Amino acid sequence: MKLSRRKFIKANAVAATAVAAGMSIPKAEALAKEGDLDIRWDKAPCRFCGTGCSVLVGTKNGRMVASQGDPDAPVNRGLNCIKGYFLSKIMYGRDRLKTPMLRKRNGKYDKEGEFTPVSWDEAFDIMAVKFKEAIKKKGPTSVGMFGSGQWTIFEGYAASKLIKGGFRSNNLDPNARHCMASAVAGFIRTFGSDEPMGCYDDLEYADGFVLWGSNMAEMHPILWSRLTDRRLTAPHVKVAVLSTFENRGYELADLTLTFKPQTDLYILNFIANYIVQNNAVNEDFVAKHATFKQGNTDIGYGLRPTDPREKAAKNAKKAGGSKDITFAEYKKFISQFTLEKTSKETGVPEANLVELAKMYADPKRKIVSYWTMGFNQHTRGTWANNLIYNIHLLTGKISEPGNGPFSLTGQPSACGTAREVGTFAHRLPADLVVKKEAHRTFTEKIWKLPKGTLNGKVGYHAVLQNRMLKDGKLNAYWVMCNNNMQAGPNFNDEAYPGYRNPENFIVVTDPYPTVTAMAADLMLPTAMWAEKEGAYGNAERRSQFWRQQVKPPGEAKSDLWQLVEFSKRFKVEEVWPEDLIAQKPEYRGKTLYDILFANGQIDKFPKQKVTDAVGNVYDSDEMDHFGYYLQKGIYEEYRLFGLQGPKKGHELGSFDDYHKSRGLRWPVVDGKETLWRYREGYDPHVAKGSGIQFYGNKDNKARIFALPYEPPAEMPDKEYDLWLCTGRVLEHWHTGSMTQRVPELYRAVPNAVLFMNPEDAKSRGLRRGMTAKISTRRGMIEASIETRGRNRMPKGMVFLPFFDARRLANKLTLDATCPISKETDYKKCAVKVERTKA
Amino acid sequence: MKQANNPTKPEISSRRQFLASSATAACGVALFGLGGCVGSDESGVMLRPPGASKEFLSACIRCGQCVRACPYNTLKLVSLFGKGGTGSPHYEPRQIPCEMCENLPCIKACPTGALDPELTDVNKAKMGIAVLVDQETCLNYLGLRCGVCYRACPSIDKAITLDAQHNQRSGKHTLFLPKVHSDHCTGCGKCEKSCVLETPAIKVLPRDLAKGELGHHYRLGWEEKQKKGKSLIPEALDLPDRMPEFSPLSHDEVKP
Amino acid sequence: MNIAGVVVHARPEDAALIQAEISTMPGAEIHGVKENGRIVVTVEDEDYKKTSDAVLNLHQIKGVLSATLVYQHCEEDS
Amino acid sequence: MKWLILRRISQLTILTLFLLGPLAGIWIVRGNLAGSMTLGVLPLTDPLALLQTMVAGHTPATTALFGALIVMALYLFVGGRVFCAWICPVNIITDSGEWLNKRLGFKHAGSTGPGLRYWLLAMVIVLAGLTGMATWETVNPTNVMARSLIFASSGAIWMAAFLFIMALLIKGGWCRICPTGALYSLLGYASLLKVSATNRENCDNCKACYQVCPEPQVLVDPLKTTTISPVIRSGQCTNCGRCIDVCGQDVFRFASRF
Repeated sequence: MKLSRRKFIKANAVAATAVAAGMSIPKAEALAKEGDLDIRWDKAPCRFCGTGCSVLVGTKNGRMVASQGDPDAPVNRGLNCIKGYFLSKIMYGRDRLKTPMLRKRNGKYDKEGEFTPVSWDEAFDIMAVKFKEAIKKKGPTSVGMFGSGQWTIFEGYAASKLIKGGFRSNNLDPNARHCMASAVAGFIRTFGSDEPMGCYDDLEYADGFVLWGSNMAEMHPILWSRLTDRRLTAPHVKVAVLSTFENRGYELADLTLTFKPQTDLYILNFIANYIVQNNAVNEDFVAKHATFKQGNTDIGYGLRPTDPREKAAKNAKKAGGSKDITFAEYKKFISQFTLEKTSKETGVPEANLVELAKMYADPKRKIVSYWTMGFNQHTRGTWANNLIYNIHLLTGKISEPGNGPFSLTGQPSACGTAREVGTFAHRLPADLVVKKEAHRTFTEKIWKLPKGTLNGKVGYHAVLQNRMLKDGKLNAYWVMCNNNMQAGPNFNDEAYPGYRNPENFIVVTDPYPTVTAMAADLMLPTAMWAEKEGAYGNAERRSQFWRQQVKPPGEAKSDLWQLVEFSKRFKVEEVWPEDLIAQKPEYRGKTLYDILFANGQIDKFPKQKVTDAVGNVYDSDEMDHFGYYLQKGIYEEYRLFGLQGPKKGHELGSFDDYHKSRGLRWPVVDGKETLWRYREGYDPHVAKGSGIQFYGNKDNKARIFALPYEPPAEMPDKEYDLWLCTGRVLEHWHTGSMTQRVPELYRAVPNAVLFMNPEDAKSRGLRRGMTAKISTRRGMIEASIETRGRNRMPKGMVFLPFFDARRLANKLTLDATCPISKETDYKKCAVKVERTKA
Repeated sequence: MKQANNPTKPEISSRRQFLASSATAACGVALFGLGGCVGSDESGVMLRPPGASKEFLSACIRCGQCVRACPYNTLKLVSLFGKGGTGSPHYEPRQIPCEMCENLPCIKACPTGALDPELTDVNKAKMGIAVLVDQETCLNYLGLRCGVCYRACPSIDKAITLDAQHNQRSGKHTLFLPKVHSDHCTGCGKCEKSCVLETPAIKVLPRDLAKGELGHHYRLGWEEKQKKGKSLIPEALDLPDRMPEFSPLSHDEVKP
Repeated sequence: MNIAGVVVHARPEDAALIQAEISTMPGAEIHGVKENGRIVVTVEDEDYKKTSDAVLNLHQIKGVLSATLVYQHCEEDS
Repeated sequence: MKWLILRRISQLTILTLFLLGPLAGIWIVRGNLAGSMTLGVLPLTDPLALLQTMVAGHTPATTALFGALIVMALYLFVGGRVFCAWICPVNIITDSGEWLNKRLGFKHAGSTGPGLRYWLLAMVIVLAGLTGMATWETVNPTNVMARSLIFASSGAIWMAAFLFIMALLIKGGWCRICPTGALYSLLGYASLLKVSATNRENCDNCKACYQVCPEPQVLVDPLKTTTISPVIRSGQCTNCGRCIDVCGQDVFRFASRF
C-alpha cells in the first residue's frame, strides 16, 4: 500500500497519541509501523563543537527527518546539547545556496557586478583563469585558501594536497588558526608533538578540575555535564574556574578567580613558584623527563611590521626562540612571582591564589586542567600553554588517568582536519612541517611528486592572508567552510578591503549566503554535514566517520568534490616550472587531477556499494562522479603518513574499521586505541621500563619554559576605557550561519547583547535594554545593554557574542596575534560604550 | 419621528411605554455589564503589567497609556471579545515577554495607580510565576544540555536555578533540572519565550494560580535551625560508637 | 509540513460536544474516542506557528480538562 | 454647514492626534478617551471611568484625579455635552446612521426617552460598586470605540457596526442613552457656553431645527416660551450648533448662559 508522506506522518502521530491515551487504533498503528520501517538510522558525529558527541540520524525518502543522541556513544551516551538537538534542521534553512553565483555585469564577470546564477563549468572556468593568471604573474604565493576545522578529514587532506602539492603554495590556513593555534604551538614547543596526551576518561578519574579561560558550561555542554557529575558523585572533587568575568562555570565552582585580562601569566608562574617554594616538585619526574628553557621575550604582537608596537619589539622576528637554562636558573626566574605581587597585578585575593596553587601542589590530588579560547586567543597564547604544562610537569601530574593538561577544541575537527592532515600554513600531514626538508621529502614521496615540489617557506596564516589580500600580494583566494568576514578580527580595515581589492578574485564555498560569501566574487554552493561522506577528529584524538545520508539540494556539491574537480582545470605545465616536470616526464601533459588524485593510490579502490552492518545502502556522490571510492583512497593514502612517517605515534586504523566503530582514539596500534600518550603501558611507543617518554622530542623529554608576563597589545585608556571580549553563547555555533537558521534557536537567543557591569552602565547613562554605541579604534556597532543574565561582568569589562550577523562584533577587535602561534587575541582590546543619540 | 414632530406633549401611553422601555434597557445594560464582568473572571489567567494587584480591574480605566509606554510592545489591550476584561492591558510571554525595564515606564504612564506607583524596583514585580509545566518534554529532564530558559532568565541563578542530579541512565552525565524560585521570579516570561520546544514546557502563570501554600502549622526544621544558628532544643546526650581499632569505615579525605 | 498528535481529555459527559467543536477547527481531525473522555486528535498545518496555536486552542475549548501534545513532526516541504 | 464642518474637523483632529503616535511616531497624545497624557504634561481622564474605579473601591492616583478635574472644568466652561458633539467618535457613526435612516426614509423601530440615560448612569455606578470593578468600561461603546480605533483593534469594526445599526433603527442611536453623555449633561446644566434662541421672534415655525437636533426636547421651551430666557439651559443640549446652521431666520447663536 502506497501512502503519501503526510499520511505516514499522521499515522505516526495517531499511533503515538493513541498509546498515550491508552487506546488502540489498529489501522493507524499498522500504517505507522509500515512508515517507521522506512526510517533509516545511521550514526554521525555532531556538526558542532570539538566534544564529538555522536548522533543517530533518521532519514526517510531522502530527507533527514529525525535525530537522536546515540545512546551507546562513549562521549555523550545519547545526550545532546540544544544545538545538537536541532541538528536535523540545520540543512534545511530556506536560503540554502543551490547553484554557483558569479558577480556579473552585461553577461560577463565583473568585480562590481550582481550575483548571477551560473553553471559549475562557467564557475570553474573563470576560477581557473584567475588562479592561472595569478600564478603566471606573481608565482605560487599569489594563490591561497582559507579552510576549516569543520572540513571533513578528506576535504582537509585534498585541500592540503591541491594547494601545497599542486599549486605549490603554502598559503593554506584553517579557521582553526583563530581557535587552536596556540595550543598547537604550545604542544609542539613543550612536547614536540601536537594534541593532548589524555582523553575524556580523565573526567571520571580526576580529583580536581581547573578551567583556565574556558566557559565549558556553555561551550562544551556535554563535557560539562560529565564534569558536574564527577563533582556531584565524588564530594572530595574540587572545581576551580578562572576567567576575566563570571561565566556559567562559576555556579558549580568551589573556587573562582576573576583576574584582570592578560594577568593569567602571573598566576601560572605564581603556581609554579608556589610548588617550588613548598617543595612540591616531583624531583624524580623532573630530573628524568624535563629540561629547562628560557624563551625569548619582548616578542611583539603579530601586528603589521609597520605598527609602532612591532617596531619597538626586540624579538618580534625571533618570537619562538629560546635557550637552555638549568633548573636553578628557572627557580630563580620564577621566584619573582610572589603571592603579594601576583595578587596585586591580577586583582585576585591572595587566599584564592593559594588555594588554587595548593590543588596543584597536593601530591594526592589528581588534577586535569582544561582550557579553550581564554588561553589560546591571547597575545601570549603559546606562553600560556607552555606555562600550564610547566605546572603539570613540575608535579609529574601528566599522562595518566585523571592527571593532565587538556586543551578543549572549539571545532568538530580542529584536531582531525586542521591539525592532523596539515592544513595550517606551516604544516604537512601527521605532525610534519614544511620547514623541515626531511618532512617535505617524505611527503613528496607519498604524494609521488618530484623533489622540490613543496615550498619550504611557511605560508600566509589567517590574519596575514587578509593583510596580503589588502596589499595585493594574494590575488586568487578560495574560502571554504567558514565565515571569516564575521569571525576574523578587524575585518573592516583588513579583510573587507582585501576581498574587494580589484586585483583579487575571491571564491567562497558555503551552504548559506554568509557575510563572507556576500563579500566574494563567486559563491559556490556546498553539501553540508551528512549530505556527504565524512570524518571528524575530536579533542580526545577520536576520529569518527559517517556515511552520506541525504543528497545535497540543487547543484550543491561537497567541498571535496569541488577541490578534486577543480584540479582537472590545470595542466601541470601551467602551474609547475619546467625543472620540476623534467624530473617526472611522465607527468607531461597531465592535469593536477591526474597527478594528485588519479595517482594510482587514491583511485585504487573501485566503485562499491556503501552499506552498513544491516545492509542499508548509502549514496556516495563523489564515488558516482569520479568512478572510484575517493574518500577511501584519500584516507588510505593519508594513513601512510602515520604508518611510515618520520614522526612517531600517529598511526590510524583502517578506513573500514572507522565506519564500523563509534570512533577510535589514535595512535591505533595492533587493533588498540591509545587513551593516555607518553606513559608506559598505555602508549605502545613508550619503551619498556622507561615509565614515561615524551617521544615527540628526540631526547624523550618535555621542556619547562621560563616565560614572564608581558602586557597586551592594547589596553583601556582615557578614551577607550573598557576591555572588550568577544565570544560565544551555548545556543549558537560560532557565526550562527547554521543555528540562526533554526527557528527555535533563533527565538531562544535572537540578538547579540553587550554584557556589562551595572555600574559601568549607570555611569554612562545607560540602562539595561538601551541600545548603545560600542566603538573601538577600528569600528562601531550598536547593541543593547545587558547588565544581568548569564554573564556577570566585573567593572571595566564588557562581553559581546559574535554570532549575530547584524552586529558584527569582530569588526571591533584588534588583529593582534600571539607572535608564535599567530592566533588572534579576541579577548582583549580597548572599547568605549556610549548612549546613542535618539 | 413622532417625538420629533410633537415634542411638547408626550402622551400618557407613550410615557408608560417610556418607563417600560427604560426599565428593560436598564436591565439590558446591567446584563451587558455583568456579562463583561463574568468575562473578566478569566482575568485569573491573564498576565498583567508590573504593579498590577489582584484588584487591578477595579482600578484600571483601560486608557492604554501603559501599552503606549512599553518600549518593547510587550503589553497589549484585550480586544473587544477577548477574555480578561476588554481594553485592559496584558501580555503573552510566548509572543513578547516583559523585558523588565529598570525605569518601569508602564507604571509611570498609569494615571490611576492601577499599576502601583509604589513599585519602583522591577525585580520586586510579581506579574506571574514561571512554572515548569511539563517535565516529560523538558529537554533538561531528559538529560540534554538545553537550559535555554535558565540562561534567558534576567534573574539567572536566583529566579531559576539548575538543580544538578546524577544521570542514572548515562551513568556519567548530569541532569540540570530547572527550578523556579517564587521570591525572585517576576513572571517576565523570557523563559517561556525562549523555550525551544514547539509548545513551551515552562510557562508563566498568574501567581495565585501557580503557587501552593504550606500548612501554617508546619516549620521547616533545617531552616529554623539555620535561622537560630543552633538546635532549637539544648544538645541531647550522644555517646561514642564502639569501633574496632582499625575501622574499615575510616577513610582519607581525598580519595586515592 | 507540521503534524501534531494530541490527547484531549474531557469529562465523558462533555465529550460529544467537544468532539463537535474540534471537528470545526481547521486542520484538526479526530481519530478515536475512549469512553473515559480521552480523544485522539491530530492537528496539521503548513506553518508550525499555526499548529502550535491550534494545539493551544484545544485547551481553550470549554470542558477540555487537558490537551497533551504527544507527537510532533515538523519539516519543510521539499 | 459651518458648525457641522467645524465639528467634524474637531472630531477628526482629536482622533488624528491620538493616531499620530502609533502611525507616524509623533507622540503628542498617549492613551485614549478614557485617559490620556498630552505632551507629557497634560493629563486628561474620563470622569465616569474614574468615578467607577472609585466606587469600586480604588483610591485613584493624583494624575487621574487632576485629569478628571481638568476635563470637568473644561466642560463646565464650553458645555458638558460638547464632548458628545465635538470629541466622541461615536457621534460620527450615530450621525451616519441617522443620515442613512433619513435617506432610506424608513421609520425608526423605536425610540428612547431622554431620561433613560440617567437611569443607565446610575446603573453603571451601582454596578461598579456591586462588582468591585469598572465593569461598564468592558462594554462602554464610547470608550471601546475610541480605544479600538486608536489601538487598531478589530473591535472597532464590530462596535461601529453595532452603533451604526442602532442609530439606523432607534432614534438618536446610542447617543441618547449613553451614560457618559449623561454625566456630561449634568455638567452641562451649569456650563457657561450655551446656544441661545436669541432671535426667537423671527422663528417661522419651519421646524428645521427640530429635524436636525439630536435632542429636540431641549429646544421647545427656550424657543417657544417667551416668558423665559431664550438660552437653552438643558444639559442635554450638545452645543453641536446644527440648529444655528439650519435656521433660515438666523434665530440661534452661541452665547453665554447669562
